[in-house]
Amino acid sequence: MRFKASVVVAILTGAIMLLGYFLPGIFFASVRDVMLRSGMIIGTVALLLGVGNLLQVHLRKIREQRPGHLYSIFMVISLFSVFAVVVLFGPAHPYSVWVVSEIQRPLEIGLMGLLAVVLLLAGVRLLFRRQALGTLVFFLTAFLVLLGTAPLPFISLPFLEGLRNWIAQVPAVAGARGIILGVALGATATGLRVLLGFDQPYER
Amino acid sequence: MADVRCPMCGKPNAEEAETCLYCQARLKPVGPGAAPGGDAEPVAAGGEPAPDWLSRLRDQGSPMPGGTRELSGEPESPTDKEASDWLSRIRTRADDESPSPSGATSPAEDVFGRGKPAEPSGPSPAFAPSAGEGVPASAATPLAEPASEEDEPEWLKRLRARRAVEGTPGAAPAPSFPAPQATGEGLPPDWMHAPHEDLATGPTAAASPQPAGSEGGMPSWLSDVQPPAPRPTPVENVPPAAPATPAAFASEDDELRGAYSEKEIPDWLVSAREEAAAPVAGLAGGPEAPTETPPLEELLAPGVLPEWLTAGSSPTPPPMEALGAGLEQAVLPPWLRAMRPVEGPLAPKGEAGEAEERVESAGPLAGLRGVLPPKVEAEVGRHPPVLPSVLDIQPAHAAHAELLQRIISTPESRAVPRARRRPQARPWGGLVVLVILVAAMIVPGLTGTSVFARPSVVAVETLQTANLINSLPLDRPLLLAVDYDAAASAELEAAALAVLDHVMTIGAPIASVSTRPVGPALAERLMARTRAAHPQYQAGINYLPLGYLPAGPIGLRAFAANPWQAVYAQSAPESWDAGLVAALHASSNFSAILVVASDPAVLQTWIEQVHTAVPSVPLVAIVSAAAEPLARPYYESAFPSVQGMVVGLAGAEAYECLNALDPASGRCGRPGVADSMWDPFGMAVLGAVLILLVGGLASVIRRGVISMRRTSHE
Amino acid sequence: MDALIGWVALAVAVLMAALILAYSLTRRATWPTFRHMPPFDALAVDLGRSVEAGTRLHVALGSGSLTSNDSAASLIGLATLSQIATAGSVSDKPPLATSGDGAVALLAQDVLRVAFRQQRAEDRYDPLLGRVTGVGAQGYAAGAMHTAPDEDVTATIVLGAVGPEAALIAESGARRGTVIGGTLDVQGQTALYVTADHPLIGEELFASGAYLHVNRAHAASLQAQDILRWLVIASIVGLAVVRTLGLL
Amino acid sequence: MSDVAAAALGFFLTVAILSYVLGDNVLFRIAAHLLIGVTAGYLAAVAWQSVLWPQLFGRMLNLMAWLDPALWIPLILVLLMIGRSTPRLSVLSSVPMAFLVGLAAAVAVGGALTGTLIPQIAATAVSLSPVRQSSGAVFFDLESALSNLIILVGTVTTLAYFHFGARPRAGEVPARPFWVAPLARVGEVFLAVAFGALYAGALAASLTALIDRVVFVQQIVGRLLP
Repeated sequence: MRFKASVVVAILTGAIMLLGYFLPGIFFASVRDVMLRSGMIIGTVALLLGVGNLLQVHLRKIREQRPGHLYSIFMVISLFSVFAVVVLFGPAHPYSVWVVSEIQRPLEIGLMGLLAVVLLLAGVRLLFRRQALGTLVFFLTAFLVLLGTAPLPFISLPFLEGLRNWIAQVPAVAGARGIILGVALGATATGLRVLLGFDQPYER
Repeated sequence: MADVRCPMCGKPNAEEAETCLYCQARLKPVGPGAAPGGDAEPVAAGGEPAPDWLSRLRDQGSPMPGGTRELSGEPESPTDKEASDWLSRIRTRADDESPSPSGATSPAEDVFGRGKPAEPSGPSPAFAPSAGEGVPASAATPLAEPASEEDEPEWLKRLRARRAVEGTPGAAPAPSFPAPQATGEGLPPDWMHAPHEDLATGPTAAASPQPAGSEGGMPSWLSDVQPPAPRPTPVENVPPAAPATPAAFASEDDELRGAYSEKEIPDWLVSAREEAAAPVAGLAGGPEAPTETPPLEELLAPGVLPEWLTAGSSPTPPPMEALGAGLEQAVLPPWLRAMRPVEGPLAPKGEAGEAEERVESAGPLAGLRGVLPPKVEAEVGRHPPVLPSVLDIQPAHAAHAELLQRIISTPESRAVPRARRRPQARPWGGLVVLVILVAAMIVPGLTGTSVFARPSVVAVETLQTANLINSLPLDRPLLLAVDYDAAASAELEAAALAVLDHVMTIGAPIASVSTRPVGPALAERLMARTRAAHPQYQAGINYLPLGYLPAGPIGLRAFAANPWQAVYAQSAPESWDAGLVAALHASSNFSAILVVASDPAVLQTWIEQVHTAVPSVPLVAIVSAAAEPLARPYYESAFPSVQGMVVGLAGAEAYECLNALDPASGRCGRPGVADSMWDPFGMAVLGAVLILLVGGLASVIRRGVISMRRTSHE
Repeated sequence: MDALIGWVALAVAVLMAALILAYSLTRRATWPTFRHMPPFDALAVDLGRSVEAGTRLHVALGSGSLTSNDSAASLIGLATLSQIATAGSVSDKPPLATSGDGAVALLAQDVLRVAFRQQRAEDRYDPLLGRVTGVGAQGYAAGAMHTAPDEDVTATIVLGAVGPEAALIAESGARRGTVIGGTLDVQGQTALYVTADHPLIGEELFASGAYLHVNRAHAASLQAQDILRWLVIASIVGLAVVRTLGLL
Repeated sequence: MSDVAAAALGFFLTVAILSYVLGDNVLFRIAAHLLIGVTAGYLAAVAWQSVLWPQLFGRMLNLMAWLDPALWIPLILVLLMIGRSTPRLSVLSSVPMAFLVGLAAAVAVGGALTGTLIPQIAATAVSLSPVRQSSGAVFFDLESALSNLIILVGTVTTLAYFHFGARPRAGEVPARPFWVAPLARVGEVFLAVAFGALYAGALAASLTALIDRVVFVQQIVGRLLP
């Protein structure tokens, strides 16, 4: 029977952390503190490795001159230049803030704006695709909530706002609660499966 | 207690254990010998579909003519407990309730929508066809394969192929069958060999190259077949024990599946595959089966393959005819597949190397993996009695094989159904939507009028926020958590600026932190935008930028314990106010926590990790409209975790109004960012509602038209 | 109050762990029956297509990190990936897993490697089958949007920690084939509800392991979830009755 | 000057990103790759500046810090992680990932139980006979009683909707048990309402983003045009 160090590490780490949630005590607290700080650091290193992986993908694309490698060149250059600026000056320096404000923010917000178009189109398509009770209720709710959110020209309809608030505060909350309770159950089961050693995504 | 080692993971298990405690792999083969109770329902490892049909078969005690139950019997009836097999369900929805051994016909539904005509239900086809038919001969083989096997891994196909071979000779003795019984007793070697033997004998009887080829992929097949290496054939295996066949087969099958089901080979795949195989076999031509599936035929270049196949078969001795198309079908695709050009290193090569590795590997693989094709392939070459006859045919085969290989290796000739591709979505929809929205948004700017009423009621949560900030102590810092991405900054900056304006008017010191890497920059951006109105807020004096806090909840938990250590772990910049810095050594020193978040999960994390640690510090949430339904439960509760909220642009607009309320007139005096977006927002939402309305009407009309047409048609 | 919550939570965790253990170790038990869920049928079809037509499946594991609150979504995505990879490793173009987090991408590589090894196709394994397309939610989405057109993807499977930007990935995937999607994030679910062909809503995401037969523990945990679900319902109703009667 | 450059840049980027509505195109690809590069570069820099240097490498210079296990434990794990490509270390290279997965599992379980499950149960199970005090007298609060009831019913039925267990039925797909089915029907309606509200919220949020961009472009165009 092969004894896997990684499984032991995963189970021990998880168990100590988990017990720390519930059983306060000096021992758990100090061990957990070390674990938390180690976790922060390792998570950050993993993050950097992720950036490394991203670079690897694009560098390979460039090296092999695959279609679209010009974009990859673009991406690599922007990555290194932003990295240099932020490392040299610090994340809150005006230069870094400029990069965020004038490049990243327009791009991200643009993408978000694109999301509005995508969501609207998908909503209309959904009406064509699935015509069931659920879809009908879905759209009715969306309509009412949107109308209630939107200010209407010239007039103010407190009734609509009230209805919108009621929907957002009562039935929608009920549905959302059902979802998040179920999700919590599922998350618990998933976590416990790892802690019991049934799932070993770290196995190589 | 005597331990039985799991063939899969090598861990010891109780002797009486049916499945491995650790990996759920089956420890004891299923079969007549295996199940002591005789009809005790065999449990396949890893939730392998317990062969209900098997027990039923046993009950009926009918050795089928063809015998290969497993192929066809596999598709579990929906009644089956194991029907959970998701793949099979699709396939067998219309399938037989009970795979009757007698080969009752039932419509087998093609999983992938390429419907197949009703055919002999699972059980019989696999066997019967093979028995009844001449070698492949039909173009149908390769054609049928893709349809049914779309998702099969190669190994499985090979496995199946082998089974088909075994099953082939209804007439031919089923050589493998005795073996399983041995297996039943838990003698892995025997049953392991069995398949190979069959394989070897299969070809002999049939004198058809296919089986061999199927095992190994083309190249190896050729080479293996040619040299008739001396192969010790265990005698016991040769004697055909025809009656035993079904059960034996089944047991072996289960064995295999049991072995692989856990992790290695998803049982769903296995069973799915087998099901897929069944119809094919039936198709291919059980005696009473319809022979062909036309649609499939079109898929493969009809001219080439059949010819080759027939040619190849012609030199073979008569028994080959008996082999039947069932064999063919099951067999062919795998090596076809193997020969296909792949992106990586060629499959055959890899497999050969792999096979050796397999055989050598000990422990977990000792038992079951050896059964897998690679080993089979290796043994095929060592089977003396079988091969000579094959050898004769060889030249012709070789030529054809070469031709076929060439054909196949050109991608164009790959007669594989392409996946359904949606036509590139016409961009007009998106463009129209965007144009409508943009037009709506710029109208207020162009006309310069503001026609939209400001929120008529200020929500309770917004008022509570304002009250809470009004009563903030000024000696302790307020914690501003800038926990949104740049993407959400349009909406949240408006709200955050409104609230910050209030905080700064009061004069409370602020510390900012973020669990988003971009947070520090966004915090700086916020401060820069308020600086004109509140120049006294300078870093280190009454504004402490704490920066980035990594690792989400873990970081926050550390932050709750000691904010300063979690963020800095070093001495503070000298210019910073020592008193304020000292206050950062305990999170209970914050006067309030102001979380600005677009993602409700982030808010939840703050509540779970920080607020529960310092429940005395009030927490105010500034959230996106999208997050409201999920954030609200934290506010609307008997013991609210959130003491105030500002939601979306509407909340921002209301808060701006509160900030600059002229007590005399009761009107907002100093409009801010949110106000400038208010009219476009109103127009945009109306535009969106309009689009949805039109879309909804169109869908209803379309539906009406369709139903009208339908009625008129009828 | 907090201590009480802690103890109750611990009790729930222990109960659930015991249930999962008990069910997974039940040797003679058959694989339980679960209700029919079309997305998983669709997944089977897509897998078949990928293997047969030599096209790619794109498994989008999302941008959430292992240390985020969505870690469960990443874990379930990885478990599902192992099964998809096992089946798809024989495809001309094996499944591609994208992530926005380095740790998840590394784990995806490990999962793919193990799957390939078990299919004896290790020589076809390429570490970049598990890749980072961009970091952060938007960066990831921007990269993942290009995966479908660039890699000959016929089916996009969103399984992991993604927010509303999942709609963008789904939209781009839908231009090339089918989209199946589920996530833990409720906003992400909403986005997928309207954009995906086969959305997995709510906790259905967590069922993927059981429906794809990853291992018995997945079926067991789904059964445990069901049992706990009714315990939760019972406690909600019971507590409400007690409070209504003014006993608490 | 820089203002003009920034405005031009912002204009270009906005148009490039939104051009996706016309389909995948060069402009969009440039913008998207720029976004990927900028976010990754920024994140890598922040990771180094805010975490790795101050918490790990910077501290290594201080000998006393080595007494702290929070320095050398992560260091060892980080080295193992970086050395994962070395075959010899392959047994150990999964240890840091196992550590992270263990942490993740604990976070998932702990967060779900203490942060969601128990508090949400407590929040849902409220009295169905709430009272409100008004001018000294105590009244039965019908409105919140109804709300509480709806929330209770909605939560319970939505939870029931997800019930996975099923009875195998001959010739049909497995469906929910008969006693769950009606609950699930009701739950479906609540689910649809929740998704509808969330959809509207997501739409409102993304529309706000679009407005930000449109107003920005409008301003630039307005500046250019007299």
